[in-house]
Parts: sequence; C-alpha cells; structure tokens
Amino acid sequence: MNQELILKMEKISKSFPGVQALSDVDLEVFKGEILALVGENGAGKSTLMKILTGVYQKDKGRIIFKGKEINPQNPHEAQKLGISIIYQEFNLAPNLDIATNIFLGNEPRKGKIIKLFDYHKAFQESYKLLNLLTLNLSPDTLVKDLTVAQQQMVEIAKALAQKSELIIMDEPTSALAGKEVQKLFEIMKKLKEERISIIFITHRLEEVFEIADRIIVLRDGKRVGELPAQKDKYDEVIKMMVGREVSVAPKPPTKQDTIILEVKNLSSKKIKNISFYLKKGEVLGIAGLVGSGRTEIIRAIFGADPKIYGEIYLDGKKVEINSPKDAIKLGIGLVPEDRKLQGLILNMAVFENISLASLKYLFPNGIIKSALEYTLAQKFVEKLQIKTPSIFQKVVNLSGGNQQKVVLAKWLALRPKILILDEPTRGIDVGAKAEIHKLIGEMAKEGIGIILISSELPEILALSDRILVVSKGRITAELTKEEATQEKIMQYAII
Amino acid sequence: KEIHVAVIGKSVHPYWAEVELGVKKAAQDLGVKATFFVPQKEDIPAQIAQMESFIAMGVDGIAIAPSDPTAIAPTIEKAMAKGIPVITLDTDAPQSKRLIYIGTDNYSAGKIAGMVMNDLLGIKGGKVAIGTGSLTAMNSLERMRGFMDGIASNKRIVVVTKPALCDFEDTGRAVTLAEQALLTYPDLRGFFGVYAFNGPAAAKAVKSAKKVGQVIIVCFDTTPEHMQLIKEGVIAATVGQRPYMMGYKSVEVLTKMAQKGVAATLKELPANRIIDTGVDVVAADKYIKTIKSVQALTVEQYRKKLQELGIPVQGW
Amino acid sequence: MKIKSNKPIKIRKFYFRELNILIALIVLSVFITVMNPKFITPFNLQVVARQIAIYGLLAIGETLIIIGGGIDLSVGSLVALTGVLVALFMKNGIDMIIAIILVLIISSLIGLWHGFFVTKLNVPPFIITLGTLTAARGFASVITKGWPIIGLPEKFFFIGQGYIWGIPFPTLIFIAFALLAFFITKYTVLGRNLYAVGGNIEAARLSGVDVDKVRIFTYVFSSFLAGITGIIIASRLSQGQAGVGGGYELSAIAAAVIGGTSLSGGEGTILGTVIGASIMSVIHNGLILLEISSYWHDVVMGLVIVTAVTIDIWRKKKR
Amino acid sequence: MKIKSNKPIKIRKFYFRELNILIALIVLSVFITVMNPKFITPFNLQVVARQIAIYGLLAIGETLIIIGGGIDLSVGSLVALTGVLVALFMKNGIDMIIAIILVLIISSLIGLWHGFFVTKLNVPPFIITLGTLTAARGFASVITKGWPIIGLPEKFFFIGQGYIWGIPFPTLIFIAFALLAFFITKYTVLGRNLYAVGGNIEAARLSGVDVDKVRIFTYVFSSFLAGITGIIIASRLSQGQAGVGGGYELSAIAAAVIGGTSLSGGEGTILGTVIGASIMSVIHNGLILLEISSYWHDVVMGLVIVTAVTIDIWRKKKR
Ligand SMILES: Nc1ncnc2c1ncn2[C@@H]1O[C@H](COP(=O)(O)OP(=O)(O)OP(=O)(O)O)[C@@H](O)[C@H]1O
Ligand SMILES: Nc1ncnc2c1ncn2[C@@H]1O[C@H](COP(=O)(O)OP(=O)(O)OP(=O)(O)O)[C@@H](O)[C@H]1O
Ligand SMILES: [Mg+2]
Ligand SMILES: [Mg+2]
Repeated sequence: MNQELILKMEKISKSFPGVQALSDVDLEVFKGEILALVGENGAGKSTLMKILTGVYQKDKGRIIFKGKEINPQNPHEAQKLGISIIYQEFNLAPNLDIATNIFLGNEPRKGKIIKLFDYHKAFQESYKLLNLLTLNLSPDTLVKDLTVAQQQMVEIAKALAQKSELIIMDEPTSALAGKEVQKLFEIMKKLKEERISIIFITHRLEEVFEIADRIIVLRDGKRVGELPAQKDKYDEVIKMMVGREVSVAPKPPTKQDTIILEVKNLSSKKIKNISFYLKKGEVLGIAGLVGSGRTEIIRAIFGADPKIYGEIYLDGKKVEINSPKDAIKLGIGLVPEDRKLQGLILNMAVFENISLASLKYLFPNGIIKSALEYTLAQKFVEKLQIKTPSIFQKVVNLSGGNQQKVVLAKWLALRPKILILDEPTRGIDVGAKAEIHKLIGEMAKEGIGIILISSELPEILALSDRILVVSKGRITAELTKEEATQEKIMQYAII
Repeated sequence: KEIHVAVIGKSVHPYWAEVELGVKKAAQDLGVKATFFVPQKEDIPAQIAQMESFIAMGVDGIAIAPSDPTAIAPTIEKAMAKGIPVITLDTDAPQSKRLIYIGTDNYSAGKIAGMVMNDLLGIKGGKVAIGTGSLTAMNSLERMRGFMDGIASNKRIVVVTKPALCDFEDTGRAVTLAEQALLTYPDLRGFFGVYAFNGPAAAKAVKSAKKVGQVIIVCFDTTPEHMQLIKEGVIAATVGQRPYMMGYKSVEVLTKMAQKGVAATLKELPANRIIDTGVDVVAADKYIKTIKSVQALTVEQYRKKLQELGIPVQGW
Repeated sequence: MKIKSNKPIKIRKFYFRELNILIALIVLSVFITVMNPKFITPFNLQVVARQIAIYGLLAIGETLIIIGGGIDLSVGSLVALTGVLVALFMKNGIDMIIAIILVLIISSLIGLWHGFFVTKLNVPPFIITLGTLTAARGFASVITKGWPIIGLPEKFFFIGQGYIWGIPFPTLIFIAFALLAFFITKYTVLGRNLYAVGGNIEAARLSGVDVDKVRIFTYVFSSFLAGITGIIIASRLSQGQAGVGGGYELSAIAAAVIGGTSLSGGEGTILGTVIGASIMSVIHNGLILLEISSYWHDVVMGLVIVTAVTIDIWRKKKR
Repeated sequence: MKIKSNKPIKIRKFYFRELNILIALIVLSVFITVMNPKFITPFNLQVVARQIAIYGLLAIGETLIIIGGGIDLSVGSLVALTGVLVALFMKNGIDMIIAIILVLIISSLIGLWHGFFVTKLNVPPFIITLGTLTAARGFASVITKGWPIIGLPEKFFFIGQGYIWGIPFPTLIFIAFALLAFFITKYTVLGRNLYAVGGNIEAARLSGVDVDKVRIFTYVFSSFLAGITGIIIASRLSQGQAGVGGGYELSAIAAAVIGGTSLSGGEGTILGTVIGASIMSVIHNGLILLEISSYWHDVVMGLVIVTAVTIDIWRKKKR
C-alpha cells in the first residue's frame, strides 16, 4: 500500500464538562486508504472527527493535513481545505429540496459581483449524484418528504459533491439496508481508486472487514490499538473495543401459542391491507427494503399516524388506537427509528427521559415522588450500562449509542405487553448490541411480544421467531425461522 | 342627496365619546348623516390615512381633530382641492387651509388649569406633580405647556416630575404612578392630571395615602367620575372643554357649508375663523372661593349651565 | 468515564439556577434603598408588591405557555376586556361573585379557543393570540365606547384595593397562584409533560403524552390568569376601563425571560418568573424614587431587559 | 410519491403557493368595490398604495428575519427614532442627503447590534429587539422631549408626499425594495442559505454556511428598512415625531404571516408578504369606505388575521 500520509492527528485531547472525551489520541490516514475507526459508544470517535472538521476545538494536540498544520475553526474552513464529513446525526434542512441540500454551503455560483445560486447546475449535478447512488428521486423533492434511509443517501451525496481529498463517514450505514450499503461500498471503492482517503466509522464490524484497509480502535477516549482489516482479527478487534469477549448467541426460539396482537386489513396512506398476528413471547421480524413501508405499518398500529381502515385485536378483543396514548394504555411500546427527533427530549435529564412514558402509571394521582423516579432511572442505567456521569446528565450530552439505550430504557420501564422496535440497534456498538439482543431474548422469555424492524438482515435472522417481508407497502411473505435466509428475504423484498 | 359629513377624533376615550354624542345629536337635529370616527390609539399616520379614506369616499365635509397640526396640513389641502370643506375641532391647525376651528385650544385650557392651581396653592406654593398619558401627543404637550405658563407667576410652585409621569394611556399604571409620586415627594402639594383618567387616578392614590385635602388635584374633563370626586372634595377643580359642543357645532357648521356654500357660511362666522366653545372650571365647594383668576362653578351650577346650553347630563 | 455498578443514587446537589437574577434583584433593591431609603417603607413595599402581583400573574401564565413552546400575546388585551366585562355584569345587576365567575369562565373559554387553534388547526400561537390582542381590545371599546364603567358595588373594591395583615390582597392572590404553578411545574406529571412537550413535542407525543391536552391547559390557565388580573385591575380602579393593559403581554414575557424561561420552550421555572416580575416592578418603582426624568424611563427599561437576559445567558454558558 | 426509473431531468413546474391569499385579496377588493365603487378611484388607490408601502417595507424586513428563524419587534420604535433623527439632523443644518445617509447608517448599526446579540451572545431575538422596542422609543422622546421637530426643508417632503406618474413615491421605494428582496431570496446564495438557516440552523452551520453572517444580514436589512420607513413617515408628516410607529411591528409580522411566512422559520416568500401587506391595507381602507363604526375596526382586523392564517394553513395541509 502506498504510504503517503495525508492526515496526521497528534495527541489530541478534548474534555467536556464532566467528561474527558479524548486523551492524547493519535491518528494517521494515508492517501487512498479506507481507515476504519471503531470503538464503543462514547469512545470519542465522533468527537475526534468533529475536531478535525472544526465543529469542536481541541484542548491540546496538533493536526497536520497534507504536510501543513491546520486548525480549522469551523466546518467551512475544513471543507475549503479538502475535508468533508457525513455526520452521524442528520444535517439537512428539511424545508429545502435535495439539490439545495446537497450543495448547501458549497453552492455552484454564477455572476461575478453578486453571488447567484446556479440552481440549474445544482439540479443537474444532484441528479447525477442521485443516479450514482441509485436513488430514483427528483432533486427537487423536499427533504422532509424522504425516509430516513433516503436522507442518509442525500447526506452521502452531499459529501461526494464537495470533491474532497478526505471524506469522513460517521456511521453512514446505520440507517441503510443491504442493497444501499453495497452501493455505498462500490462508491467508496471508486473513491479509493481516485486516491481519495476515507475515514469510516461503523458499529457493524462485518462492514469494516469488507471494505476497510486498516482499523484504529478507540476506547474511553484513548487509542488502544491498530490492526489490519483482516477477517481473522474480528475477535481481537472486539476485545480491544470492549475489553472483554462478546458472544453473540442466537436467541433460542420461544414456544408460545397465545396470540396477543392481531392486525387485520390495516391500511393507511402508504400501506395496503396489512394483516398479521403476534404471539406472546414471540419475536416477529419485519424485513424489507428502505422505504418499503415498515415504519408506516408500526406507526399506524401505534396510533402515531392516522390509519384509513383496519382492525386491531389485543388478546382477542378489538381495540381502537387513535394515538400513541391509547397504544401505551393498552400496553404497547414503540422505540422509534429516529431517536433525536422522535425518541428523546434532548434537553431533559436521563432520568426524566427514562420515566417519561411511565409517569402516568407510576404516579396515578399525578404527583411525582422523586425518590421512586430516581430509583427507576438508576436501575435502568445500570441494567443497560448507560454511560453517563449521573442520571441527572442531559441526554444531549450522551453519545449516540447511549442515547439509544435511554430510549430503550424508557420503554422497558413501562413493562409493555408488546414492544415494537424500529431499528433498535442503529448506531449501537457491538457490546451494547449484544446486550440489547440478550435483552430482547429476555423480554421474549418474560412473555413480551416483540415486533422487530431492522435493516440488518443478520440481526433479524438471529432474533426473529418469524419474519414478515414487506415490499411497497404490502406483506409479500411470511417466513418461519427455519425457512428464512438472507436470499429468500431479499427475493420477497424486491417483489 | 343626503348630506354626509365626517368627524374624526384622536382616540378611543371618554372625551371623544362625548364629542360623538354631540355629533350624533346634531346629525339627528339637522337631518344629515354624520360619521364619527376615532383611531384606537393616537397614531398620526393612521389618522392621516383614515382622513384620506374619507376624502376618497367623497364626503361633504370633514371635521378633524388633528393628532398633529403640522402633519395634517397637506392632507387638509388635498381635501380642499377636491372641494371637500375641512374644519378642525379640539386642536387647531392654524398653518393649514382649514376653514375654521371649533374648540378651545389645549394650550389655553392648560393655562387655565395652571392658574387654578396657582390660586389653590396660594403664595406659599409647593411641589406639584404632573401625570399624563403621553409624552408625545400634541394635546398632552400643549396642556402641559399651558399649565407651566399658568403657574409661572409663582416661583414657589415647583413641578417635581421631569416633565410628567407617563402611563401610556394605561389607567392602571396611572394610579400606581400617582401613588409613587406621593411617596417620593411626601410634601407634594399639587397634582395636575392631563388626560381624563389622570385626575381620578390621582384621586385614588391620594385617598389610599390618606392625603385628601393635603394634595390639591387639578385636572381635565368632566366625566361623571370627575363630578363624583369633586363632590367628595378629593379633586379640587377640573377644566372641561365642552367636547359635546365641539361635536355638535362641527356638524352644524359643515352642514351649513354643504347647504349654503362655504363662502356664505364663513360670512356668518367670526372673522378670526375661531369658534371658541369655551371652558368650564368646575370646583369643589370648599375651593370655589379660592379660585380667583377664572370663573369657577360648583357641580350644581355646572349642571344647570349644561342644561341651559342643551347639553345632556349623563350619569351624575 | 467509568461505570460502577450498584452505585448509590446520589440526589442531585441542589442547583439554584435562579441565583443570578436573585442576586440582581437584591443588588438592585439595596442600591435603590441607599439612594432613597423610602424604598423600604411599608407603603412603598405595598406599592411594589401590588405591581409585582399584576405583572406576576400574567407572567406565570406566560411562563407555562412558553415552557410548552408557545406564546401568548393576548393577555394585555384580555385584562382590558375582562375588566370591562366584570364591571358591565355588575352594572347590570349581576351579583359580584357570579359576575366574577362568569368572567373567569369567559376568559378560560378564550384560552380554550387559543388552545383549539394551536393544537387542532395548527395555527401558530403568535397569530391566534395576536388576533385576540387586537380583537379583545376592540370588543372592550365596542362595549364601553371609551367610557369607563363606574358605579360598581363597594364590596368589589376589596379585591384590588384591600389588605390582609398589611399585604395587598392582589399580592396574596398572586402568591396563591404562584404556589399553585410552582407545584404544577415541579411536582406533577402534568408539569413534567409540559417540559417534555416544549422540549420535543414529537417525542412527547410518541411517549404517550397527551400533547394537545397539555398545551390547551397552558392557554386556558394563562387566559384564566389574565381574567383574574383584569378583575383585580377593575377593582383597583373601581371601574371597567377599555384602556388598560396595553403592552402588558410584553412585560409579562420579559419578566418570564428575565427569570430564565427560554423562548424556544422546555425550560423555565416559576421561581425565576416571580423574581423576574419583581425585578421589573422594582425598576419601575426605582426610576421614580430616584427621580429619573421620565423621558429616560423607557431607555432604562429597555437596557435592563437586554442586560439581564444577556448576563443570564452568558453565565449559564460559562458554567 | 412515485418512483420511476430514468425519469427525465425536469425542474418542477412552478407552483404558485401564494394563490390562496391572492384570491383572498382579489375577492376582498371586488367586494369592497361592489359595496362602494369609490374604492377603485385613482385617489383611493393612491391612499391604499401608500399604506401598503409603509406596512410592506417593514414586512419585507420582517419576512427575511422570520425566514431565518428570528423575529424583530423593534421596527415600530425604530421608525419613530429614525424619523426623529433625520429631522434633528436637517434641523441642525445637515444637508438632506447626508442626513438620510446618516440615519440609514445608524439604523443599520442598530440592526448590527441586534445581529450581534443574536448570533454571538445567543440572546433570543425576541428579547434583544424587545429591548430596542422600548429603548428606541425612549430615545426618541429624550431627543424631542415629545415635541415634533418641525420646519424641515421643503424638498424633503417629496419622499413621503410626492408622486411619480401618479404613483406615490413611497410606493415606488417599496416596489424597489420588494424587487430587491425577491431577488435576494430567490436567486442568490445568500437567500438560499437563509432558508437553510431557518430550516435547520445546525445543519446549515455544519455544512459550512456562514450562519452568523446570514442572520446578521437579515437584522441589518430589517433595521435599514425601518430607517427608510422612518424617513418616509417623517417626510409624510413634515416632521420628526417620537409618537409614531406604535404597534407597527405587529402589523408587519401579521402581513408576513398572512403572506405565508412560517414563524418557525425556513418558509416564506416576498410575493406573499407583499400580498399580505396589501390585504391589511385594503381592509383598513375598506372598513372606512364601508362605513363600519370605528369601534369595530380592531375586532374585524383581529378576526381577519386569524381567519386568513387559518385558511392558509388548512389549505396547505389539504393539498
Ligand atoms: N457536546 C458535548 N457535551 C458534553 N459531553 C459530550 C459532548 N459531545 C460528546 N460528549 C461526550 O464525549 C464522549 C465521546 O462522545 P462521542 O460522540 O465522540 O462518542 P462516539 O464514539 O462517537 O460514540 P457513538 O458510537 O455512540 O456515536 C461521550 O462520553 C459523550 O457523552
Ligand atoms: N413524510 C413523508 N412524506 C412523503 N412520503 C413519505 C414520508 N415518509 C415516508 N414516505 C414514503 O413512504 C414510504 C414508506 O416509508 P417508511 O418510512 O415507512 O419506510 P421504511 O420501510 O420504514 O423505510 P426505512 O428503512 O427508511 O425506515 C416510502 O416510499 C417513503 O418515500
Ligand atoms: Mg458518534
Ligand atoms: Mg423505517
């Protein structure tokens, strides 16, 4: 491999109030390589990248890019230097169209004195990029009308449009399913051929071994090691990240016969005639391509979106669910796919987020007893190993994965009969993911019926007792654990 | 075709409500159509725009109480150019082309208030506070200017507020401000209330501070509330500008102009083009003798006078 | 960051977030007292306390609404309208108590109207309450034609003018509602849900919070308090007056924000608002006690609002 | 949304989102004309046009600020202050042109002050401009002691009172700035960035948009337009007056919102605002032409604001 250095970060340190996010981290990237940066949630990956792109200022250390020391004060400076980034959290203006978003801050201009926005050019270029990503959308579609995955693709297009020499991808695949991931990898390979360097952050370690050249592992804000990206290093990487072995045991099938949930002919704006059932203690996986309508199905059940018609039976009794409130009262919980917009009150403390859905039931007379609330929160912080200085920390200051755990805790605290999980392990590290998988197993054993949506087929296959495949708003197949394979699912997903 | 005249006031206020009564009565007596109009609050550009709308409407005459005499001049000119006679009431715009002015100007009325205060405080003078609803409206400024000239002869009268406590036409605040004035200046001897509600507001404060008789209140307007407080002796004297008359006379003059022509009407009116509607000074019984510089009336005398003039007595 | 298992629950150290502005209030009061000792005479403190009650009642309602992510521009006009209505009712022979109850029902219904538009029709609160700001004042004028409604029953005047143990009655009403609001925001599920709604309405909804109910509650409560304030002012003036209340909404919002309420929602405390309203009243009072020319009053008020908020934001950022 | 493969590159058909309110404006005008044909006399149209100019200039500034996610409460007071200043300068022998330039510089600096507080100190725009709302009016009083500044040079009066080809000069100024703002929002990078800032400020910042610059620009522009308006009104009144402009900020905001600008930022058009300002002016004019008692005007205005916005929101939701 060519050993020409493009970036060198030396002894980078950064602290936030109450947290030493990074201490003396070194990182080097060579020209034309794909460097994987891995580590547990809260290890400091995003923070390191944000220092590189000028979002945060480092406390200490040096950054040398293309032989020159740089000190970007804001993302714009970094961009001008040739560093672009796909942020972990979405950064799109929902009120604008795709083309404008792709070229935001990087607008094609015409006119000499007055900077006119060359929309035509932006449109054409965007169209090309979208085509490259096989995203069949018109560039003048408003971003707020896109699904999460489509937004992620737009984010990728946005980074590509900047034509940088170093592209940082902070968990670009967490919202993508197999097909899109493969598409992204193809593009990454192409970029590599053009000798563009990529820093790739992901929690899906298979991806690392598939695409990366080299791996750097962070733990607790320190660099703990560097490895070549070879399949046989899998266990070593995990051990470095987590500091212990992680075993991912497939969930044993549960044997339960009582049907607790039955959905008949459910239809809403985006879905047609959805009928299925869920048994007590069963994990029902829902698979499908991005935008197939999986989220729509469970949102309609949960009362988050209006349904046009359809019947829902709980324990054999017909129920009316017109709002999430109704659903929760009936014992249904939902971990939504976008934790920042739908899952969390970012400015509230951890304990307030954990108890939010349960308050009404914990304190039926409407008056909060703090001690009880704190105990509840503390229990779940420990159970899910949420990394936080205390339960009084604002959720906004937690790392993405830990935020996700807070959302889970909120629903577990409610002790639901049915729990719907929409991409529950999105952005969660291997260790925590294993924990969550274990938890799903335990919940099922306790008799909770679980509906699991995930874009990671292995996850679906490992956990589900039964799998529904969704395509274009319809259920196209129902597969048992035994008959389901990745190929079979894909086959039904593209019908 | 029915004669249609418009009378434009300054703001929603009892004073203008009284003008409106006069307007309505005159319209009824003369068998013409009279539109009375007031902006919600004093607002010069809005008033001008509203007058322009009346011009566009093509009324047969406009009487306006300009919130600002200079600012209104071009608009008056515009109306006159379109053949709509314009007169002023309450506040004159002498620099403009207005045909005639009906009312007592605020400066003179303020000066009378000042002289009354001067009489009531006597030689030994003392501290006086002023409360008003606006530090920018012309009527407030003119009344205060007149008041200052009215007390100027006695150097021992000191106005302690600089220049006046302004409540922005908020009655509630007017009371609080008066209370604070009594507190800040314990030896306060006089209070001059510029807007209609300022006198009663001061009266309220004086009552709650138990300083009735100690602080002399001189104020403007003759609402039922004023009359009540004068009977109680809390307000010493008030200056009434006869808004009813202004309203009535305005419609009368405009109607005559529409019927007989402008020139003919003007011939019947005073040569200085001012119809002075006069002021009434109404004072509490115990103070009536002290007021020397003007003719003051008791409440009862005032009632009689109004009845003689044919002005309805309402609410007291 | 290490995670210890079984770590004992540490109750949060009491962080007194209103400290900054409390200090500001104390410094201000001391300063005024030094310049003019009349500030701490009982009579003056009564004046200030009554003033705090007026601003404070409106500011409490405003605080709840702002915490929930809304705003209410109508309270000033509602004060005028409700004051006129209570006077009108009594003038027409309706018993005082019934008149008061009627007015409070009407003002609550206006709040419900606001809440309905905001939650069900998605009209921005700024607009629906701006509409009421304009229309309610208009109605007050329509009813009174500018004339004050006087000749109200004597017993009505206690509400605005009376004292109990030397404390102005309006101040006692204010304290009662401040305690109620404090309790709601601090110790009830409703209060917690309110913060959640203001922080992230979608997340709150998906967590089963009855978002509409919570928001409607704030609008009703705010209008109800405006009704209370209107009655107090009518009683204080012994009359129904269409001209009162102009700009009170801005003072109330300013008091809330000075007290640390964030206009973007999800943040704010009643204690802060009480202190904020106190600061505003003390300054109004001080400007006169210090015999500052009235031309300068507005300038000073404007600068104080900006300074107070800026310092607060700046100190919060620093910590 | 259908997804077709290989669909040709086509820029979306022009969607005329201001249609609703344009229809409303037309219906309103026709209605008034039928009731009183004087509405369409040239003189009356001049009256309306001049009125549109005043609301419209302020509403344009407000629109840009609101698109960027802010708000400006200061414009009404700035109108008073700048009008007083321009008169003061000329009164003190400064040449008209220089006086105007000076005033525009001063008003821009005030906008810069707002922008500075909003962007660098994180003070909510509501607060910093509320401060100016209060303080600027105070300054105007301090300067004039309440008295109008009169005796200005004749040539100054053309700005507010003159006509070119029968069109009031203020209307021409308004049209010029409306075109400028239209151009900025529609075709420049600055304009696009403004929408992004209002839509998702964090995203815009992380994408390398100079967020602060964009926002500061809007505040400067708004204050600048308030300066222009202040000069126009001073010229129209032939004097500098500290008492003008009260509540103009709310009318300007209402005009913008009626025109479809969303108070949560990121949405709004200049064309919409122009129509919104026109609706407000036509109603003000129509109320008089239809001989509606002046006490009812505010009630009608309040209801119109609410109805216009509600219908707009409702129709947008339906499509
Ligand atoms: N703005 C902030 N204020 C306070 N603490 C912060 C802030 N941003 C990050 N942290 C803390 O810094 C640490 C590193 O966070 P970072 O987001 O870099 O983790 P990460 O490795 O990207 O994790 P993940 O895989 O979950 O995205 C965490 O403990 C986090 O709580
Ligand atoms: N707000 C919206 N407006 C318009 N169309 C939408 C909106 N949200 C989703 N869609 C469309 O609805 C369809 C189903 O979306 P949904 O989010 O349910 O898919 P999904 O299978 O859950 O995908 P993802 O993996 O992205 O979560 C897609 O075609 C998508 O484009
Ligand atoms: Mg991260
Ligand atoms: Mg989904």
